[in-house]
Amino acid sequence: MKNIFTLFITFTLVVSLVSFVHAKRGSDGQLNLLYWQAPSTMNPNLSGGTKELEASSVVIEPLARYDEKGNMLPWLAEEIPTVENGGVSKDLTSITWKIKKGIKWSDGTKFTADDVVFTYEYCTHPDTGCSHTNYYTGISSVKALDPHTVKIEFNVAKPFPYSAFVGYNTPIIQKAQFDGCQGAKAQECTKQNFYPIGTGPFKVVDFKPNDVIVFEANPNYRDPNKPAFSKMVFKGGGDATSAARAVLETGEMDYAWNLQVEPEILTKMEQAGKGTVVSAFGTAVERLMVNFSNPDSALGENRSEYMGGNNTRNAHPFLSDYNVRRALSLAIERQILVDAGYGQAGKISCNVLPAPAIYASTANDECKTQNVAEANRLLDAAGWKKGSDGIRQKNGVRISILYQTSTNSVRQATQAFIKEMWKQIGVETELRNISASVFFGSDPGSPDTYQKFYSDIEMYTNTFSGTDPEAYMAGWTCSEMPQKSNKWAGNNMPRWCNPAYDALSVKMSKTAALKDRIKLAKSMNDMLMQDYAMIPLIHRGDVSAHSNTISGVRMNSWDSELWNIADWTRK
Amino acid sequence: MTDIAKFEELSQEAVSKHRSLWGDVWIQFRKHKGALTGVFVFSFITLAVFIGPYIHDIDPSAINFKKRNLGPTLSHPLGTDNIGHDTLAQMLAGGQVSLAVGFLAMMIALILGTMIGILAGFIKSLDGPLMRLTDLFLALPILPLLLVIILLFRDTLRTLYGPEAGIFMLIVFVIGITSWMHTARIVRSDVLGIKEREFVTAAYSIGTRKSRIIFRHILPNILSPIMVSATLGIANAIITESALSFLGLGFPPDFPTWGRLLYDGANFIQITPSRVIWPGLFIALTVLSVNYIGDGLRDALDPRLRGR
Amino acid sequence: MRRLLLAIPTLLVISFIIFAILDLAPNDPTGNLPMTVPPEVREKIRVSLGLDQPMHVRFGMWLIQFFVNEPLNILHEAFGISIGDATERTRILSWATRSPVIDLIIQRTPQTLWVVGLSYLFGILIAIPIGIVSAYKQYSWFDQVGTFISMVGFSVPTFFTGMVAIIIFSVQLKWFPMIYDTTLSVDSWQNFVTQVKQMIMPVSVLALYNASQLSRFMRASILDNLNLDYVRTARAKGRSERVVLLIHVLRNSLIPVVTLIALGIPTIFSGAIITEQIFRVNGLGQLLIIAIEGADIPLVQTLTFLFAILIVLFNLIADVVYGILDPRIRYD
Amino acid sequence: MKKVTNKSLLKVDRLVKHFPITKGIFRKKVGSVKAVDGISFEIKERETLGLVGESGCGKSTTGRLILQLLPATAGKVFFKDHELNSIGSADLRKQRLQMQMIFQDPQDSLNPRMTVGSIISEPMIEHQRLDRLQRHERVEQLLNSVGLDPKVTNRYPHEFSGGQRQRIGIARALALSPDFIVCDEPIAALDVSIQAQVINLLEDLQEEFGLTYLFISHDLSMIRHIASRVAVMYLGRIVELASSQELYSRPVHPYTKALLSAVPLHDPVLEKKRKRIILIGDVPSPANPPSGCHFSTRCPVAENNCFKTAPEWREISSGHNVACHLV
Amino acid sequence: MLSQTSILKVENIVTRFRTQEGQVHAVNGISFDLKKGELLGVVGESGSGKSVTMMSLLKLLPMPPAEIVSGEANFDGHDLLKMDLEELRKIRGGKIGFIFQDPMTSLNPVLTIEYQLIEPMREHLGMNRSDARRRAIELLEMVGIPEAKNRINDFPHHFSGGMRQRVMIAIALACNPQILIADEPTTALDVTIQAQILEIIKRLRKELGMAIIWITHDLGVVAGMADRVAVMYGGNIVEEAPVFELYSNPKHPYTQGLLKTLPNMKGKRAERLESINGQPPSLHQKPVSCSFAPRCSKTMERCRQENPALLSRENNHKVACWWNPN
Repeated sequence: MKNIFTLFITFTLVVSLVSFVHAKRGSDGQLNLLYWQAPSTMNPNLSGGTKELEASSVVIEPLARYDEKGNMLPWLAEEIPTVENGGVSKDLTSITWKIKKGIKWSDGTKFTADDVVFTYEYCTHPDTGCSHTNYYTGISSVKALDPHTVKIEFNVAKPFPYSAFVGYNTPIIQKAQFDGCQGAKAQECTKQNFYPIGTGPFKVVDFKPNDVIVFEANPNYRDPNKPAFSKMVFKGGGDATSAARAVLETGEMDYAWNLQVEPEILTKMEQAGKGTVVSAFGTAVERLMVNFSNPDSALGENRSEYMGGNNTRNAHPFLSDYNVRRALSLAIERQILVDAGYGQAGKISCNVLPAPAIYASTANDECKTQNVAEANRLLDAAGWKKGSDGIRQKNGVRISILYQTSTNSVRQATQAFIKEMWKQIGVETELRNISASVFFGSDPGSPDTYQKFYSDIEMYTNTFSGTDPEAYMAGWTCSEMPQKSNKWAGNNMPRWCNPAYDALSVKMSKTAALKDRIKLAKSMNDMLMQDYAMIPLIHRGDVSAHSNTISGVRMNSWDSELWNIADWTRK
Repeated sequence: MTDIAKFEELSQEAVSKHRSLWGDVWIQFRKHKGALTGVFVFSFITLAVFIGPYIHDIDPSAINFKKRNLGPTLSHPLGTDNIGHDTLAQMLAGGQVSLAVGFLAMMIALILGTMIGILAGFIKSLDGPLMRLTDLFLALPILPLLLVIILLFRDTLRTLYGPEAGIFMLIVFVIGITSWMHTARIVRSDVLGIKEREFVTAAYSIGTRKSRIIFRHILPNILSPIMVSATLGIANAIITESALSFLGLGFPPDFPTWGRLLYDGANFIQITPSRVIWPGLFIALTVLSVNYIGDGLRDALDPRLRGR
Repeated sequence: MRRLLLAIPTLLVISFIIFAILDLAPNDPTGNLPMTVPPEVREKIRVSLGLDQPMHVRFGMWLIQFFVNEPLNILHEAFGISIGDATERTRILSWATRSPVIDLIIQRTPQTLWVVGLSYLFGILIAIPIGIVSAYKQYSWFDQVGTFISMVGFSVPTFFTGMVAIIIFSVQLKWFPMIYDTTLSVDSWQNFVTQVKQMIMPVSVLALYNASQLSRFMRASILDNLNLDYVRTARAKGRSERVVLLIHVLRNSLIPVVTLIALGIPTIFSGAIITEQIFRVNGLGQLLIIAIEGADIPLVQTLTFLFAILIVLFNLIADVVYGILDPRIRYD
Repeated sequence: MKKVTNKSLLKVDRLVKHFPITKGIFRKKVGSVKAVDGISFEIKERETLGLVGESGCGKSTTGRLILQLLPATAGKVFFKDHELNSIGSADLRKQRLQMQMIFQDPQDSLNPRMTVGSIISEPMIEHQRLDRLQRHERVEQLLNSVGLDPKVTNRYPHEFSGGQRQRIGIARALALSPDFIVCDEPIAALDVSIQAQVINLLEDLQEEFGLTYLFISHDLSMIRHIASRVAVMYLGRIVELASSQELYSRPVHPYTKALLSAVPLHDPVLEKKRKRIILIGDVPSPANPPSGCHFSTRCPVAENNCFKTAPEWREISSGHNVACHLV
Repeated sequence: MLSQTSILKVENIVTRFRTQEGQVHAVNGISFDLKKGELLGVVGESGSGKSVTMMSLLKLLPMPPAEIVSGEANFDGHDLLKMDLEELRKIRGGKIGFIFQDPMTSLNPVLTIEYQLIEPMREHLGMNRSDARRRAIELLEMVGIPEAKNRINDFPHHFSGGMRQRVMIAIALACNPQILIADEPTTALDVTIQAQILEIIKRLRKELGMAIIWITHDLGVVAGMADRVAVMYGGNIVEEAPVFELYSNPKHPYTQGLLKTLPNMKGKRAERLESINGQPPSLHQKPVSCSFAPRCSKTMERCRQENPALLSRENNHKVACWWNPN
């Protein structure tokens, strides 16, 4: 684990450098941010949407953050607790955070361990409706040992104990302000939800839900010279393209977030010379899920149901053949997909776990280059022969794929390209798109959810928050298979079941050493990839743009993009 | 009758000798240059859209990654889009859908509106309830409900009839069901007027059945406002469909309509302007020509301008 | 009176229809949460929003909140008159923002009124003279051009004109900002100029659209009157053409037009959803569309119902206006 | 000469038609327009009864009430031996075969969207089972008898002049060979030079087919010419009824007198000599008719009693009935 | 009583309506003169061109489609037809008053009676509002509207048809015009009301002494009113004579036929009405022949080839007919 944290020095260096250049708080005037999806509240606990998390991150802060490389940095804490420095107990059942001295809330009162405890109580109160309770799972208690020490105890050993109060999902709110807003009352504390008092570089002056937020520099911010801007306007509304235009072409805005725009448009806009497109890669991978169960509608209730053992009773007619799965992957030219739909915001990926870099495997790079000949050879060898219509078949089974995804123009383009590519190896594809709210809606009554998986192939992006892949990788264990009995809750969409993989997962949950965890995660990834349980396509990044007059932007995919806004300056 | 009215009538007589009434309307209609141009443009667009694909036979859904964002070339007269669709082929395919949406939605609105208008105007006891219903529909905020209805039924219909037919039916239905009210009102007031005309009393006096009175005497005489409503209905439906596409609630992205193409192309206005110009131009031209046709029809059917 | 009383059941039916449709819709307030939020958490959020109650209970609650609690609150806040305990009253809360829906609406109203209202006003101011002149000079070049422009005005979707306007005036010419600043308060000349500048594009795009419809109607209305007998009487009295047109004809022609204008006023409040979206004038229209996208049912419900009230109300007002303008009609 | 028999064809008994005026939230009835206020008369076979009166006096309503085109508020209409108010709609349809109507406005009474042929054959389609050819023959025959070229069947009404259109209307009324025709101001909309043509046609047809007419008109001179008996209406009531000759030479009711004196004569010599009775004021609204005698407010000779009680309907000499206190 | 100086002399007015398919020859060269204080009756059926002629004088026709092709109209030493609109406005309502046929539509429904009545006075006499109002009340009393003071603020719809026509007369007479043109002013009214209006006009004529052109289709109406009568047919004056002469000795076959078709109010009932056969003329052909020829019982070859001019015969009797029994 040491390895991650060796970069602390770099961080401090950067911070001091920046503060050297600009010596005065508020000397750079106004900063204009454009989030085309406007925040609806400033209390991330009650929303959980990325836009709200981003907006609130400039006001309320966690104990530790991730930097743009995925390294953990102590933020309100003195240091990152580890087993080595005694912050984490040997049995991995507790963690003790030391809070920096002298941190003040923007109202001038002192930030104490009680606030941290309160934050925990607030979010875990069953009636609050907090969106981030999952970051507190496994915690049995949070205690303030003294005003600057917080101890978190877990029910079971937690090899990776850094989920609560780390990253922008679980920032700390002021007890004095939110007292009385726990539980059912949380809904009605509009003033608190819109104007939270924080420790961050800015404080909220005016909040108009779904429209605009006006911030001012926090007078009690711990670094007297920061932030460089006295005022910040956080504007919402519109669409991504025009947001990009406002930064890159007209220069009206300094920063625009989440520019899911066709790459050539961004390139063209960037030529105007007013701004720069920046991107950062987290763990998001656009991938094809392969259905190992038979989705034939004739099966009625048993459609896409895993039926025990090797699933031979309900195996997919052709996707259960390894050669077919591999051929499908080989036939895809991923670079085209990147160029057409993602540009800067995409990279070819052959792994479901491409990041943080330390976890990225290189064992599956076969997929980086398209190899139609090899794919055809594989299929021929496996006995899938082209019929008169050019579609391969064996024993009366045609390779005809129903390929579903959510409705989204880039996804539909990707679908179209892949359909063309598969045509070259004699595979017929029917495309289907389902509106995102239904597809991802998890409604057990709907046949179109991604969990029901009533198709042969489905495509979406999955990701995990933070930097630790343990829970993410555990999603493909046998018990995670969505099926009738668990009302289709579960992450193992392919219905891929491998006891060896399950064993690795259990092992990882008991391993604390980073080196070993990396090894385990990589081999789990390779296991999935080499059996083609899913076919990774693109490692997706976040794209934003900032004005060329702004410096200090360090695009971050592991935490808020505005994580270091205190360091932003105008040239 | 004043003298002048008499002259106007006389002047009409010469025109209309030995011609049927619609022939007469046509004569009048021909005078309206805008309307005539409208008919020409509209027929041209309709023909182009339905015959065009046989001449320009590129599959609109075919993609060619190597030929993306092209300007006009010989094989792609309107260029290609960012994933290599042929813009002309998409325009033609999209036009078929847009026109079909416009036409069918108009038909629904028209049939509904005419039916309700006739019933309300003709049967006194139904007048109150039906007009309240019309008021109610007028008072319902249409766009929000439209959005909600689409969200609501999109997936049911999609599973029943497939993604394209399902959403097509839904959009046609939704536009139709939310735009019949004006037709109903106009038809009702016309029916109320016609009902008092002596030829209807005459029909009663010879013992004509009510259903025949409606179909033989009333319906043919309210055709003119219905025709005008029809043209406006087509225009309205095409615009509404494009607005729905703009709000992301129209057809799925891989299903071209002019509205959808315009919406998708909008972002590319500076790279491939043809993706914006053509759909925009064709929506505008269609709506414009249809509106002009409506205008011409209104003039041609205006009882003040021609003898009845 | 009769119509006023009839409006009440109409509104109740409308409110129920709106409620029922929204309830049937597969709206999930947690649908927009990131996929990392697990289902149990989603369920908890739903419960905390009261979604576990049966529909009729929620409808009843909403009715009480809308018709009793909110008006009392407004009374309390605006005039300091309190009836009952203001803190005990439950208010209609938006799911996405957890703030009272009415507050959101009040907050959004000014910019909508300014932009959409002004465009409506300008639309009227442009349309009436154009309508008059093109009717008076029917089939003249002015009429032909006017007809063509107004046809183009409502044949071209506003999202298209809006976008083209941005490309030309913001990106190329850099005359006007493409982002509407709702926080700008007009307290100095300079701010006033800024305000005017940022309003020009949305207002003119909408005004063009409004004007084109209205001018067609105005023209038709003038034409309806132009050849009537009383106009000939006025001419026979020796009145000048200007007087004939502006006093005799216009007075009569304006009756249906003013009624139409009154009927159109609710559309000011419902905002121009598309135009607001394009220019980021985050008004009521944008509020509605965001609420729909975010499945913020209470907000959608309240907004649509408010629009319905306005529509019904202005229908009544239009009747009254008609009665005032036209001496032939008197209501008891 | 007309062969008027003494057999009664149609009898109207205290016929009343009130159109309700409603007001308020629940459409409460607050009053009524008393269009026809209790009139009785009979029409004999093959005669022409003239019904005269000024606009709004209820004469057209009377015509429509007789043909059951409007439901009567009270009173009865007997046609031959049938009481028309109470028979079912199927029977009524049968009776319609024998009762027809000619309308005032030759332009308005013909459906502009139908050809002359289909207009005239419509009653046949409704009531008779004739095939196309038979119908066509009958249409041509009818056109012939009203003096139109039988070849015009495919033309539309607007291609004809007013007089010709009225002939088409007459042909339609004749299509089912009725016994009784209500002529509702059939010449009011026609040019002077055409009026005589139509009147002559109507007289010829009466002769030829043995028709009975109720001739409604405000044209006193034309009524004098065509009617054998004349009823004068004022504000929903018949004030005087007598044979044409009697009425025009010896009018009794003050209103009849005033009405007759108001008609300008097309002879300047007579016109210059003659003294007119000029009535004062307008006809009162039928929604609010004066109490007592309806004519009392304008009557130059009204007495106290006239304002209080409605005069009785009396026969002052054989076939001459009048409703006036002062006779 | 009648002076012999003419106040209006009209020469050869030709008015056409330009329609899509050719022209309608509405008025084909009409000439007449009007003496001071005289009442000229103009009789004709609809489409005979009587209204169009009078409206052509003051250009009150919708132009287009109407078009005054030629003609002269001398009034007060000026040619009305050569005046521009500004000059003409001073005549309209000031020196020449107009009454129209339909009192229900001829008044502006949304303006008060007062406003509509004082308009011409303010326009032509430059009166202030209160003077004009006073005069307006006088005028209303003059035309026999009871309680004029109260009713002046009413709107037209408060008035019955007869009352509205009285208002129209008051408007036309507001500026003491030299000529009053009454275009079928009693056609839309009931006979008893018509009788009232006729009495008023007779009285006012005596009091005010203006010349009147009375357009009507009713031969009866002018018989008792007019000094001279002109009969129009197909856009021409076919006969013109002093009233007694015309009725007792009609010379044109049309006038003769017309008088015969009318049923009598007095005397014996005619067994059968005489009628003029045929239909009214179509006005689409150029008036190169006599337009009555197709219906005329006296038609000669010449009638179909030449349109006869209006020529004087004995007793101030003018006739446009080739047939001359003398």
